Amino acid sequence: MSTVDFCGLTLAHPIVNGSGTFDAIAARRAFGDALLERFPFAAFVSKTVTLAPREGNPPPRLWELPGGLINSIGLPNKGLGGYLAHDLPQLAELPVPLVVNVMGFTREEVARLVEAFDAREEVAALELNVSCPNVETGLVMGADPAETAGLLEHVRPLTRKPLIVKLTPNASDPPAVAAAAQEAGADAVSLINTLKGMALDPRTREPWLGGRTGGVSGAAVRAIALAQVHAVAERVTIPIVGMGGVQRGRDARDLLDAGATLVAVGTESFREPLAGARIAAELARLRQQPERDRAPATARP
Amino acid sequence: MSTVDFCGLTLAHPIVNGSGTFDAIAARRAFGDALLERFPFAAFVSKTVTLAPREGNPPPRLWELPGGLINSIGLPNKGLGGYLAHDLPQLAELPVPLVVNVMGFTREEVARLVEAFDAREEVAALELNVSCPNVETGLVMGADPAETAGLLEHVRPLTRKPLIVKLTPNASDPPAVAAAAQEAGADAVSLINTLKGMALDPRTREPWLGGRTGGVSGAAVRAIALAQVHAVAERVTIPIVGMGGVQRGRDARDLLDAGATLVAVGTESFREPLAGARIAAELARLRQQPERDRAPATARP
Amino acid sequence: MSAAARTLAPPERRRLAVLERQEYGAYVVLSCADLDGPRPQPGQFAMLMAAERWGGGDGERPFLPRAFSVMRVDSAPPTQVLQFLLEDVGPGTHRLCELREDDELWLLGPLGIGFAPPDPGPPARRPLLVGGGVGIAPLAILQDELDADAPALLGFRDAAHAEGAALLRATRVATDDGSVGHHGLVTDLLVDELDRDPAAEVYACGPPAMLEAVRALCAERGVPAQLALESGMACGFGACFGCVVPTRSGYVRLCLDGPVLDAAELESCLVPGAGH
Amino acid sequence: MSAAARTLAPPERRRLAVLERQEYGAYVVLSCADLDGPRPQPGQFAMLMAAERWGGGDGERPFLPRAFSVMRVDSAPPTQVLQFLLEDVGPGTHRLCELREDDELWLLGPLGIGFAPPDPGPPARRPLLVGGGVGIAPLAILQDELDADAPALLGFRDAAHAEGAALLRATRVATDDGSVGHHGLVTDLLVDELDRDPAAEVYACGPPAMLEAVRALCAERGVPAQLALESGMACGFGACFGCVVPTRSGYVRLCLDGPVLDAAELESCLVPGAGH
Ligand SMILES: Cc1cc2nc3c(=O)[nH]c(=O)nc-3n(C[C@H](O)[C@H](O)[C@H](O)COP(=O)(O)OP(=O)(O)OC[C@H]3O[C@@H](n4cnc5c(N)ncnc54)[C@H](O)[C@@H]3O)c2cc1C
Ligand SMILES: Cc1cc2nc3c(=O)[nH]c(=O)nc-3n(C[C@H](O)[C@H](O)[C@H](O)COP(=O)(O)OP(=O)(O)OC[C@H]3O[C@@H](n4cnc5c(N)ncnc54)[C@H](O)[C@@H]3O)c2cc1C
Ligand SMILES: Cc1cc2nc3c(=O)[nH]c(=O)nc-3n(C[C@H](O)[C@H](O)[C@H](O)COP(=O)(O)O)c2cc1C
Ligand SMILES: Cc1cc2nc3c(=O)[nH]c(=O)nc-3n(C[C@H](O)[C@H](O)[C@H](O)COP(=O)(O)O)c2cc1C
Ligand code: FES
Ligand code: FES
Repeated sequence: MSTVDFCGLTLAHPIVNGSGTFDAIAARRAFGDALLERFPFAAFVSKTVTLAPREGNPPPRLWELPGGLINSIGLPNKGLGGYLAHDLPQLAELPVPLVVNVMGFTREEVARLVEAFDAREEVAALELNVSCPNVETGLVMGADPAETAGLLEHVRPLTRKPLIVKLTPNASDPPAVAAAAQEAGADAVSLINTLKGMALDPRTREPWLGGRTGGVSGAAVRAIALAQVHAVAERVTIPIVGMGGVQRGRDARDLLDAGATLVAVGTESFREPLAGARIAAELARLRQQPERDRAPATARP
Repeated sequence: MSTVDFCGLTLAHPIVNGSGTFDAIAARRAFGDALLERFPFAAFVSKTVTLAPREGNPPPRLWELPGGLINSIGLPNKGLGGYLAHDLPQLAELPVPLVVNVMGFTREEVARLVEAFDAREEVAALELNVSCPNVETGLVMGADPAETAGLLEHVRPLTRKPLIVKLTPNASDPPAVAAAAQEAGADAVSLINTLKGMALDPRTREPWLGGRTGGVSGAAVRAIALAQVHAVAERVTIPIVGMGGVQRGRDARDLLDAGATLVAVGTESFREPLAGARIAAELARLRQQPERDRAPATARP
Repeated sequence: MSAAARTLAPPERRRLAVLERQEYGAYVVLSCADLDGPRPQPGQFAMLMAAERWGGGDGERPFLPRAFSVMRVDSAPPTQVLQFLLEDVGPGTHRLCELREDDELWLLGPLGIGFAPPDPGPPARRPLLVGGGVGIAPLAILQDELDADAPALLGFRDAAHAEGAALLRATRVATDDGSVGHHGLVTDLLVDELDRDPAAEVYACGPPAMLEAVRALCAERGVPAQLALESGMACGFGACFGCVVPTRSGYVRLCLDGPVLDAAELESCLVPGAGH
Repeated sequence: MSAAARTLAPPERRRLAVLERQEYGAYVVLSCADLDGPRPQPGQFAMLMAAERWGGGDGERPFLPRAFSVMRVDSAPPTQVLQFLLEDVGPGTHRLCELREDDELWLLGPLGIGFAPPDPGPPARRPLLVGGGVGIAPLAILQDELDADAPALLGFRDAAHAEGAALLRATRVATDDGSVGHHGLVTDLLVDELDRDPAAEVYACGPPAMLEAVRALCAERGVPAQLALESGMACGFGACFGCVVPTRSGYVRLCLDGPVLDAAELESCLVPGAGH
C-alpha cells in the first residue's frame, strides 16, 4: 500500500491506534515478539501521560453498550518520570513511530510534559489530551476555543515536534475549537475522544462505574464521529486523525473521505488485537476496487 | 399502576412518546380505532410545529446504525394554521393529554406559536424545541444558557400552560442550559434530543442523507442520555422528561432513578408500535419486584 | 381509478413461526403462520424482523424492521399462511434468509395501500403485470386475486434470479444476460404487449430504473399504471416520516399513502436512496 | 512459591469450530477444535465470541468478547480440543450456550497467568482444590495436570448446578439447599480438610464471596492459597485497563497479572462489580 505522510512522518498505512486502547508493552507480555512482527498500527499512540503518577479510577471501570462500551479508566499511568524510565525505552523498540499523548491540569503542567518529550528523539510527535478541566479556569480546555488557543500559545513554542490536539466531542462546537487550535499553531487535530455516558448498577441503582460517569466509544459513536470529523475538516486545513467506532475498512474509508489523513482504531482492538492490520488491508482492497462496495447496487436488477 | 403527576397533569403511567417519533393520526389510518383502545402513551407529544408549513428534507432521510438510526426528516409539518385546522381536532380525540412541541427561528416566532396554543384548551402543555439556531444571533438556542434564558423570558409570560424546554445533547454543558431554563420560568425540561450524526453513501461517497447530516437516536445513545439526565437532575428541581434509547422497562427505570419524572420512547416505537405500553408494563413489574433484576446476582453461588 | 385497497393492521406486532423455507434460485420464500391476522390486499406489505438476534450482523446491524411485500396469502381456515419473497442484499435480509422452519419472526401488518382493483371501464382494459427482480413479489398475490390469469412480464438479472418466475403464472421472462427468455429489458416485452393491444392497465413493481421506464412508457401511450415503489423505511406506519417519495402533490410517506402509487401522481420513480 | 505459568497467545484470534456441546445440569460444556493453538496452562483463560451474530441479544448486546477459563485440554495430536464450561447469566453466555456442533467462535488465547505448580517444599503440602459454581472450570484442567488426584471440594447452588461436579474427580460436594452432598458452604468442607491435615496448598476459583471466605480461612491458618479471580474484561490482553482488582501493591490488571493471584497479595477478594 502507498505510504502516508502525516506532519512530516512517513507511515506505512493510515491506520493507527487510539490513545489508551492498546498497551503495546502489555500486549508484548501476552503475545511475545510475534506482536512486533505483526504490529497492527502504522504509528503507536501511547496512553495519556500525566505529570504525577495516577492509579486510575476504582473498579468497576467498564460497562458494555449496544455496539459499544463505557469506560471510566481514569488515566492510570506511571507519571512523567515513570514513563521516561520504564515505558519509553520499551516503546522505542516498536517497529513504528511513537506518538506520546499527554495531559495536564494546568497549562504549566502541559508545558512541562511537552518540554520533557521534546527532548527525547524516541518521540515522533505529541498528542495533547485536552478533554479535562483546567483547574485554574474550571473550563474543559478542549470544549472552549479560547482555552484551547491559550494552551496552544503556551506550549507551541516549546517544541518543534508535531503537536496534535485531541478534541472532545462533548462540546457545542468542535469545529470552532479545531480552528482555534490551528490558529494557535497546532500541527493536527484528532477526534473524537469518548462521549460522556453513564450506567446504573442493576441492583443498587447507584452509578455502576467507580468513576460514576465514563466515556462512550465503539460502533455506537461511529456516525457522531463521522459528523464531527466532516465538520472539522470543513474548518481547518491541518491534517486530521479521525476515530470513533471504526470496525471495518469501509468505516476507515468514510473518515478519510470526510477529510481525515489518518484513522485511529480503539475499541475494535479489544475485540480483535490485530483489528488495525485487518482494517488497513480492507481499506487497501476497497481503494483498489471501489466497485466491491457497489455489490448491493446491482443486487436488484 | 399508580398515576404520575407531571406539572399538574395526572398521567396513568410515566411513559410518553418522543416528539416526532409517533404520528397518532397516521397510526390511526394504519391501525384504525384499535389504536385508541390500546394507546401506548400516557400523554401524546406531537411532532414539532413551526409557524410556516415545511415539507421537510429531501430523501433519503434515514440511515441505520448499530442499535440506532440517523434521521434527517427536517421537521415537515403543516405550519401553525394547518395544524390548528387539521391536526389539532384529531389529536384532541386521543384518550390522553396532548403536549404540543413547537419551534421557531426567532423569539418572536416562538412567541406567536406559544400564544396560539395557549388559547386552545385541547392543549395540556407546550414543549419548546430549542435545538435550532436563532437566526438573529446565529447561536443554537438550546446550546447556550443565555439564549435559552432569553427565549424563556420572552415567551413565559404568554401562557400559564406548562412549558417544557427540550434540550439538545449537542452542547458543552446541558445542565447549565437546564438551570438557565428553570431560572427563566420553565416548568420542566426534556432530554435528550438527537445527537448530530452523519453517513456517507457507500457508492457516491457523498453524504447519504438529503439533509447531509442528521440526528442519532436509539439504543446507541442510551448511556449518553442517562448521563445527561443524571447531570441535569443534579442541577434543577423542575421535573424532567428523560429519553434516549429506551427499549425496555429497565431502561425507563434507569432514567427515572437518575431523576426523571416521565420517560419518553422514540425510536423503539418504530420497531414496535405498542412499545410504550410494553415498557410501561415492564416498568410496573420491575417496581413491584426489583429482585427480578437480581437474577444474575445469584446466577453464581 | 377505483378506490385503493387498505386492510387495517392490528397495532400489535405478531410473533409468527416459519412453516417453510424454500429457495428459488437467488431468492428465498418464507411461509409464516399468521392464524389470526387479517387478510392482506395485493400490494400491501409487512414490517419483519427476526424474533431472535436481530442485530450483530455486518456493521452491527440490523436494528430496525424491514419492509416486505406480501407475496401470497394461503388461507385454509383456521390457518392463514403468508409468504414473503426475500433477496439477501444486506444484514436484514441476510438474517431473514437464514431463518429455518420453526424459527420465529415479528410481523407488523398488513400495511400501506395496495393495488386498486382493475377499472371496470368502459373501456375494458386487460391487466398487465410487470415485475423486476424481487419486485415480482406483490404481483403474485395480485395475479391470484385477479379473475383471469393476467400475463406477467418479468425481468431478471440472470438465470439464478429468473427462477423466481416460477412463482407466477402466464409469464414472459427477460434477462439482462440473455440466459433465460428475452435478452434485454422487461420493458421490451411491455412495448411488445402494448403494441399488440394498447387497451391495458399496468401493475408494476421493481427497481427504480425499471419502474421509471414503465412509467414513462405508459405515460407516453396513455396507459394507466399502478406502481409499487420502494424507499428506506424505519417504521412502516407513518411514525418516522422517513420513507417519503416526491409526487406531484409533494412528498408522501410511502408506507402510508403507498407503496402503490398511481403513475399519474409521479414525475419520476427515481427516488433518491431507494432501490439498491 | 514457584514461578507462575503463562503460555503466550498468538496475537491473532482464531476461528474455531464447535465439535461438541454437552449439558451438565445448569451448565453447558463446549468442545472446540484448536489445532494449531498453543497448549494452555491450568488457570489461563481465553476471550470468546460467537463468529456469527455476536450482538442483537437482550439490550442489543453482547458486543465485546467474554472471558472463560480453559476447563480442559484434550490433546491427541494433530488435534487439540479445548473445553469451556459455560453458565448462561446474560446475553454473551446466552449466545455461546446456544452454539451447536459446527457453529464457530472466535478465540483469543491462552491469556493471563495460571496456577503456579505446587511448591515442592519442604514442607511437602498436598494440593486442595476448592471451587464454587462455574468456578470449578479451571480446577478440572489443574486436576488433570497434577500427578495424583487432588481432592476437589465443590460448592453449588442446587442439584442442577451440582451436576457440574461430574467434571472433576475425587470430589466432595456442598450445596446451598442441601439437595446434594453437604448442606452448607464449601468452606465447611475446607475447614474439615484442613483440620484433618493442615499441610495443604489451596487452589480456589469461584464467586467473590466464596473466594474471600477461602482467603480469610487460609490466611488465618497460614495455608498458602492461589485464587483465580474474576472481573469484567473488555480485551483480555492488557489493552483497556478495565479489569483491575485492588492488591496490596495497588491495582493490577487481572487479565495480565492474573486471573490467578497469590492470596497473600490480596486484602480482599470482593472486587467491586465482579462476580455479580
Ligand atoms: C414497501 C416495500 C416492499 C418491499 N418488498 C420486498 C420484498 O418483497 N422482497 C425483498 O427482498 N425486498 C423487499 N423490499 C426491500 C427490502 O425492504 C430491503 O431490501 C431491505 O430493507 C434491505 O435491508 P438489508 O439490511 O438487507 O440491506 P441494507 O444494508 O439495508 O441495504 C439495502 C440498501 O439500503 C441502503 N443502505 C446501506 N446501508 C444502510 C444503512 N446503514 N442504513 C440505511 N440504508 C442503508 C443501500 O442503498 C443498500 O443498497 C421492500 C421494500 C419496501 C419499502
Ligand atoms: C478470567 C475469567 C474467567 C472466567 N471463566 C468463566 C467460565 O469458565 N465460565 C463461565 O461461565 N464464566 C466465566 N467467567 C465469567 C464470564 O466471563 C461472565 O459470566 C460473562 O462475561 C458474562 O457475560 P454475559 O453477557 O453473559 O452477562 P452480563 O450481562 O455481562 O452479566 C454478567 C454480570 O456483568 C454485570 N453486567 C450487567 N450488564 C452489564 C453491562 N451492560 N456491562 C458490563 N457489565 C454488566 C452484572 O454484574 C452481571 O451480573 C470468567 C470471567 C473471567 C474474568
Ligand atoms: C478503555 C479506553 C481508554 C481510553 N483512554 C484514553 C486515553 O488515555 N487518552 C485519550 O486521549 N483517549 C483515550 N480513549 C479514547 C480513544 O483514544 C478514542 O478516542 C475513543 O475510544 C474513540 O475511538 P473508538 O470508538 O474506536 O474506541 C480511551 C478509550 C477507551 C475505550
Ligand atoms: C425520526 C425522528 C424524528 C424526530 N422528530 C423530532 C421532532 O420533530 N421534534 C423533536 O423535538 N424531537 C424529534 N425527535 C427526537 C426524539 O423526540 C427523541 O428526543 C430522540 O429520538 C431520542 O429518543 P429515542 O432514542 O428513544 O428515539 C425525532 C427523532 C426521530 C428518530
Ligand atoms: S417508514 Fe416511517 S413514516 Fe414511512
Ligand atoms: S481486560 Fe482489558 S486490560 Fe484487562
